[in-house]
Amino acid sequence: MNFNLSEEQNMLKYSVTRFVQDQYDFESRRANAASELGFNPKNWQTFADLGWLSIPFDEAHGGFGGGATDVMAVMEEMGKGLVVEPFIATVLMFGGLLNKSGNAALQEANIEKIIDGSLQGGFAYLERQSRFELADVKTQAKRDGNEFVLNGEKTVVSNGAAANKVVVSARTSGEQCDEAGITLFLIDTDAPGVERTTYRLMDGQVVANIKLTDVRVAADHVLGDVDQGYPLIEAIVSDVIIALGAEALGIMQKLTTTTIEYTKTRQQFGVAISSFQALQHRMVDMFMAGEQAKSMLYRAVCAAESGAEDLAKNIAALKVMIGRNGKLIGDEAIQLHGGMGLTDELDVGHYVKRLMMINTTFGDADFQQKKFNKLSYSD
Amino acid sequence: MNFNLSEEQNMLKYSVTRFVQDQYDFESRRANAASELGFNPKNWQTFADLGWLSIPFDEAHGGFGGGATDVMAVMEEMGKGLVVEPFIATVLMFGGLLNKSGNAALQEANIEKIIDGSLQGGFAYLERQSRFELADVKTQAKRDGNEFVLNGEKTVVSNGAAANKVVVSARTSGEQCDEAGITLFLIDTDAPGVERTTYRLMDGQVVANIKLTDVRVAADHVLGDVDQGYPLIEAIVSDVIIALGAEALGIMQKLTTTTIEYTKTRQQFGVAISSFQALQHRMVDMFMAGEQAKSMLYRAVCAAESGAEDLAKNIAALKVMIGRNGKLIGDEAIQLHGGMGLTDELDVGHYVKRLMMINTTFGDADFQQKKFNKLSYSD
Amino acid sequence: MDITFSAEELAFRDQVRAFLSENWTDNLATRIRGDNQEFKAAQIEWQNKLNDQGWLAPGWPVEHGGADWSVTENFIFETERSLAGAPDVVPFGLKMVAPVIYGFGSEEQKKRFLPRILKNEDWWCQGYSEPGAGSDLAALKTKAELDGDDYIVNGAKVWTTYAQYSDWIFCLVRTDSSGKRQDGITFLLIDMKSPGITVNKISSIDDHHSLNEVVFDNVRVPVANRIGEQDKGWTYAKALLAHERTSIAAVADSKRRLRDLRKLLAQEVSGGRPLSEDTQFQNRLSNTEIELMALEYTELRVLASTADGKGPGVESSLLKIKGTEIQQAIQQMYMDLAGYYSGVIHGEENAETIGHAFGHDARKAYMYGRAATIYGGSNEVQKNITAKYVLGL
Amino acid sequence: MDITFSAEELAFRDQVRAFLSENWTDNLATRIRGDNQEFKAAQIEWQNKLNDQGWLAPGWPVEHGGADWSVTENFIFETERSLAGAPDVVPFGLKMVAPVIYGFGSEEQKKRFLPRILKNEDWWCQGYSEPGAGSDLAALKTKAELDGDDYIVNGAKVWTTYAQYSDWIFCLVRTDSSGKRQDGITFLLIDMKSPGITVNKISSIDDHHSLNEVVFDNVRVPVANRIGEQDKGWTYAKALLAHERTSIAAVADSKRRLRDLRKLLAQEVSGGRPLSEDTQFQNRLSNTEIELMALEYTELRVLASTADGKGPGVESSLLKIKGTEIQQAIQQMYMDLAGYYSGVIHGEENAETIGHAFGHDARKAYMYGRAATIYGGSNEVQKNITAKYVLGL
Repeated sequence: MNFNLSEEQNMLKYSVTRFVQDQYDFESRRANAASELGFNPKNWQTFADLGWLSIPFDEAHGGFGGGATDVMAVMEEMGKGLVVEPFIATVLMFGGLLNKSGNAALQEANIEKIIDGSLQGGFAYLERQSRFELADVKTQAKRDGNEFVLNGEKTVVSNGAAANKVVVSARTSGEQCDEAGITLFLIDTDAPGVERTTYRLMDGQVVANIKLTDVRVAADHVLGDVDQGYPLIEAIVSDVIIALGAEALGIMQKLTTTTIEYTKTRQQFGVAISSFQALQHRMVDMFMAGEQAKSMLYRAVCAAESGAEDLAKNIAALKVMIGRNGKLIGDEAIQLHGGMGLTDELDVGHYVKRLMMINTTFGDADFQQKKFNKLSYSD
Repeated sequence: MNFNLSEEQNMLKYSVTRFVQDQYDFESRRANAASELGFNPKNWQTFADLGWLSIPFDEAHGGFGGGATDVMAVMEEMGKGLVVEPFIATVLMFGGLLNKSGNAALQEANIEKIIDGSLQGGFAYLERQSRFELADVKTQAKRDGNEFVLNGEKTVVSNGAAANKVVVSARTSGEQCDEAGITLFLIDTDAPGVERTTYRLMDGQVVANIKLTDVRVAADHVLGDVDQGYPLIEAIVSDVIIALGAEALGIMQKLTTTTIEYTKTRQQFGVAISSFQALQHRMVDMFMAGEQAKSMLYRAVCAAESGAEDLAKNIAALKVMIGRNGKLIGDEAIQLHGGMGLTDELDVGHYVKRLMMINTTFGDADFQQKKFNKLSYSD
Repeated sequence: MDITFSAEELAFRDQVRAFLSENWTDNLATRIRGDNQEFKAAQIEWQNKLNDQGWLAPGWPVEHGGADWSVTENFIFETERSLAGAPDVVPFGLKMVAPVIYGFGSEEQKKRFLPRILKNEDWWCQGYSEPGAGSDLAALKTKAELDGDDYIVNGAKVWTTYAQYSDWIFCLVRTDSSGKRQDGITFLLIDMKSPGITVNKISSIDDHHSLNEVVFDNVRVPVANRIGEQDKGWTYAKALLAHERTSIAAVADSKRRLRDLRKLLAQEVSGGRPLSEDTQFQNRLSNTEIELMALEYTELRVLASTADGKGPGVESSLLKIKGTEIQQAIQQMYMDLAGYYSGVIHGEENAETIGHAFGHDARKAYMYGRAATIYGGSNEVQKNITAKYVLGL
Repeated sequence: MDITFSAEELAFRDQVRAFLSENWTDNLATRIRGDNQEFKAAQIEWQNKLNDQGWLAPGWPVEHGGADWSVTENFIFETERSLAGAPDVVPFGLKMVAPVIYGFGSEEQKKRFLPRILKNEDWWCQGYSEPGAGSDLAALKTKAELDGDDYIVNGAKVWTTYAQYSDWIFCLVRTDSSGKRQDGITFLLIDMKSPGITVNKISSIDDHHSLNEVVFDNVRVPVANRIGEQDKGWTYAKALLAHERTSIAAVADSKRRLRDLRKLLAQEVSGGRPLSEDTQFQNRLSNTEIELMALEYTELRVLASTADGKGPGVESSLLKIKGTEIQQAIQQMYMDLAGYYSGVIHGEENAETIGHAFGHDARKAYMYGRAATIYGGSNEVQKNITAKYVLGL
């Protein structure tokens, strides 16, 4: 029994730490987020050079062959640096879907380009009405010979402005909220009939709504089997929740440390406010919330690495915990910073905003708790 | 707009305050609770002499003609004194049902005796399976000429050991959980076929399970109309929840004051623990919880006195609040008393136990919140 | 115990409702909630309507333009206004400096400043907080030194709401550092056009410009602009704090927001079902609604106590703490209701193209709302006050 | 990162399970959970079985009867034991005084006391807390004065669990009051049959007799019964506190109780439907289960760190706080599940006649459980420790 990283994993982690320290001070981060695509393409090339873009891919495709532990090691540090580059969207979601799709031709054509940094991707799974229900898909895909014809609109697509290609979930059969009947298609964002509206989220991401009007996709651009896209979505969501958990953990740790340091310097009524016991106990609550989230992350990573039967339950529990504990830590970080916590100038508010967006991604704490309850108490 | 008591109400309140101060120190209370019936019959006579037993009854029956405000004034002080005498069971529940029943003959025969202290009563509405559902009634009443024949078992009947008579809810038609088809009967506890098993609750009450085997009740001993008992139950429960709310408020105030005083005398690490800011803030939370409960009680009393349309919603909200805030205050009172809070010798644990029993009576906070939700959000 | 309204009070309520339905227009609402340029003009337009009706400064003494309302009438007006969604007046002139002026100012000051406030000709801002001082107001360092008939003011004030729009600022400045921190503070009225004043915008997490830093560099302020005596400013300022706490509670405003939230809950859908059927949301909503129902009566208790001449008392801290907790709980639900769209920033797009009606507004309200537990004396400071003065700890 | 068990560890787990299924009988369970008379005999019977297997004191050095388990084996044993519902050993002798004796005692003390503890011949209790001292252990006032070869002990200890059953008590006593409070404390082993000792029962809110006051009136204790040096007792005692905190967390025990609670939830009915369908109960259950899932890994992290030779560290405070909060949340649900019957006291009646299976037990568990956040250093003191030593505040 041990919770240590391997030497290789430690090196990987350290390379992210160093990148953040050397090239990602808060003002650079602000500029990256404010740029047209919401990130800095130069940094992306650095990621490629450092080998990070290859982490989840099989060695057969030139990948690093990393697992949940490797992703955790990287994402925790990215969280601490509040890195906006679309590692999750392109590598873990888009790349992850390709990786799991079993479609060798698409893998051949795309994974190498992800790894060398030349291909940006995204996963278009949301629609206006879908809220957190991944199976609520109205976008239609109708077979027409060797092609499918897609009509509909996908919304809030991560990395939507930069993505050269996206995977789209569309309905090939069944009713609006059925799990069966969903198919995943790989489309080019400059294909005829694809129209993008881009906008920003409060964490700096530039996302897009993607309107599809009679978009023709070749049948060999289906990921997995027709009508069987849903299990693939679930599998990738599980992987990404671990990544989001690690990112959130990095942020929680950073916010807790920052708050502790701030209270030590901030004077009120003639003393440092860190000396007030009521605030001390609340910072202990922040610390405990972070430690519990760390333990839950480790639990989920161990379950993923060992293919545990109750993986889904651990994933739901992790998402609940980063949502709730993240809120506690974010709220306290702002409150204990007082007026300073409300300024755009300080990084605190920006970390909090990212935590909030992590909470909504793939269903907030309340939604995931319902999922947990269903997995646990419906027998 | 004012929240003042009338002069008469102030006198009533003060008479309870004085009784508690003069005749109800904690050791007397302990002895009263430990006695066979769970209370002191001498005190009961004092209540009669002081006129308290007449409060809710119409002046036509020799009553005081009091309303929700009068009941509140009395019960808050009884709460502070942790009075175990069955004022709620006999006067408010049993007497209240008679009062609302419209059955003049039964009123004539019984109310006077309640007022003079010679008649003890109870309300048998619970059954083994019923939990908090007042309409979950399996006890059967079958018509047989001018009589009804009752079979079944009622449980946890307040004042069950002392009651000379009880009102029993039984099913005259409908399915097990239907609101329609429930009828209320007045029975003597020494009638043939009535068998009592008595036991104690942690707040000192002696209650009874009452088994009914072919118990014959005259048709003129029905309260209200046949099959129509449920609205009567609801009306009396509404009245009693206000009384319980006032009692709970008295207890919460007492626990808060006691805790504040204790922390001022208790030394740890060389200073009074009342000087620890973390504990101060928690005592402020106790205080605020009590003040909010007081406001909600006032709100419910005003709604009851004015016959407001949304009375039911106010009653549910009051029950939720005394349950939740009572728990917060009780937990903190024990915790801040440390080891002393765990001893039977100190009164703190006894106040907490009564608060807990108040919470379960007529449905705990969770149950009442569901009721509130239904009243509020089902349109 | 009696909270029923008299016939006169009911008639007054009808009058208020009629006024609101005629004067609080959609056009005004849109402009007041709009961007910074529109806001000031629209707010003045609204406040002028109130003044035409004689309701802009009901709490002022009648001889200066007040309405002589009872506590109940004031409660009725505030409730109806909030339920209609109409904003409070900008408080710095009307509710904060004016009571100081008519309470402690000279006759000349009253004549000079009060009419212009009532006619919305002067906008005021508040110079209390300083960098590094926060809720510890008495720690202020901005200095004023007498030089002939002027004070020379140097220092900085921070978190100054609407300084960018203001004609005047009322300031606490230090004129003596030798004694207790509360002594040696003087209350000055300063013309924002005075040479040496710089207003620096503070960007805040809600992307809205309301906060500023106001820097004083050898600013000359005539002694005639001093309220009362030199070094006694703390006494004049303190009286305002309890009022501020009570008004921050914003009970009626929360009632309206909760009502609106409930409507949205019935409109938003998950898995094809309205979220109003979701028991988790129902419970969160009722947790807040029940606290608010109680707080409404806590406020009434405070008002009744004021009407009895006992003053609002230290319960105002409770109102501030619970009131702001409720506000933030409502803002959180608003966000959670918006789901994925709670992070949306409109920019060049709008609700229609982005695909969600209120995500952008929810985010702004949430971020702006973080301040409520911090300003007006942070909730932690309110707990300290309650522990000390109410519980005797 | 690896928490999978090796083949050897899995084999060990099977061995533990086999042992438990053979030796942890319903008869034993009933008697141990029964009244005070039965309890001691049954507990000894159970501990003797453990000793026969060599598992009574696995953490002791092998030469004294320990099992030389790895951290993982110890974790496996504790988990399986808890899930089977078997109780922990009474810790005062085996887990508290024994480590002090083999760590700091003389050879003679080791020979005299350890075998009798292992054979369950001596029962011990702990004399740390004093009236008025509580979590502030170092404030102790019980005095020991040297008189020839004896100390004369005067004072009182309080909250002494199982003093009524005990043959020996280990005590912290004050032998010098001149220096720092932590100095001048001596660690004594005292025969409970010594003249001058009185045990007073403390009635507690759970109606169970476990707590006592132990009064010392000129009790003579031979110097030979002193551990280590005079005035150095604090050093010996301190080592135990972190262990106590870790074991109070009782993670595996909470897992079993949560499992049992879930079964009851499916059996209890409201309005004809099982409470397992109630979304409020589901949420309360999952709130606790999720915290517990995390805490299980927090414990594993502490164990892994111990195995790495880094010691349990200050995270033991976190384990204690969260572990006891979880215990109390489970006890609260147990109570709420019992509804009206949560107040029931069996007395002369039983579950059958009263009409509810577990109300009486729920109440006792709940009331007994209030102590968990208070003893072993209250949770408030744990937060102080964490603030100071972990966060550097």
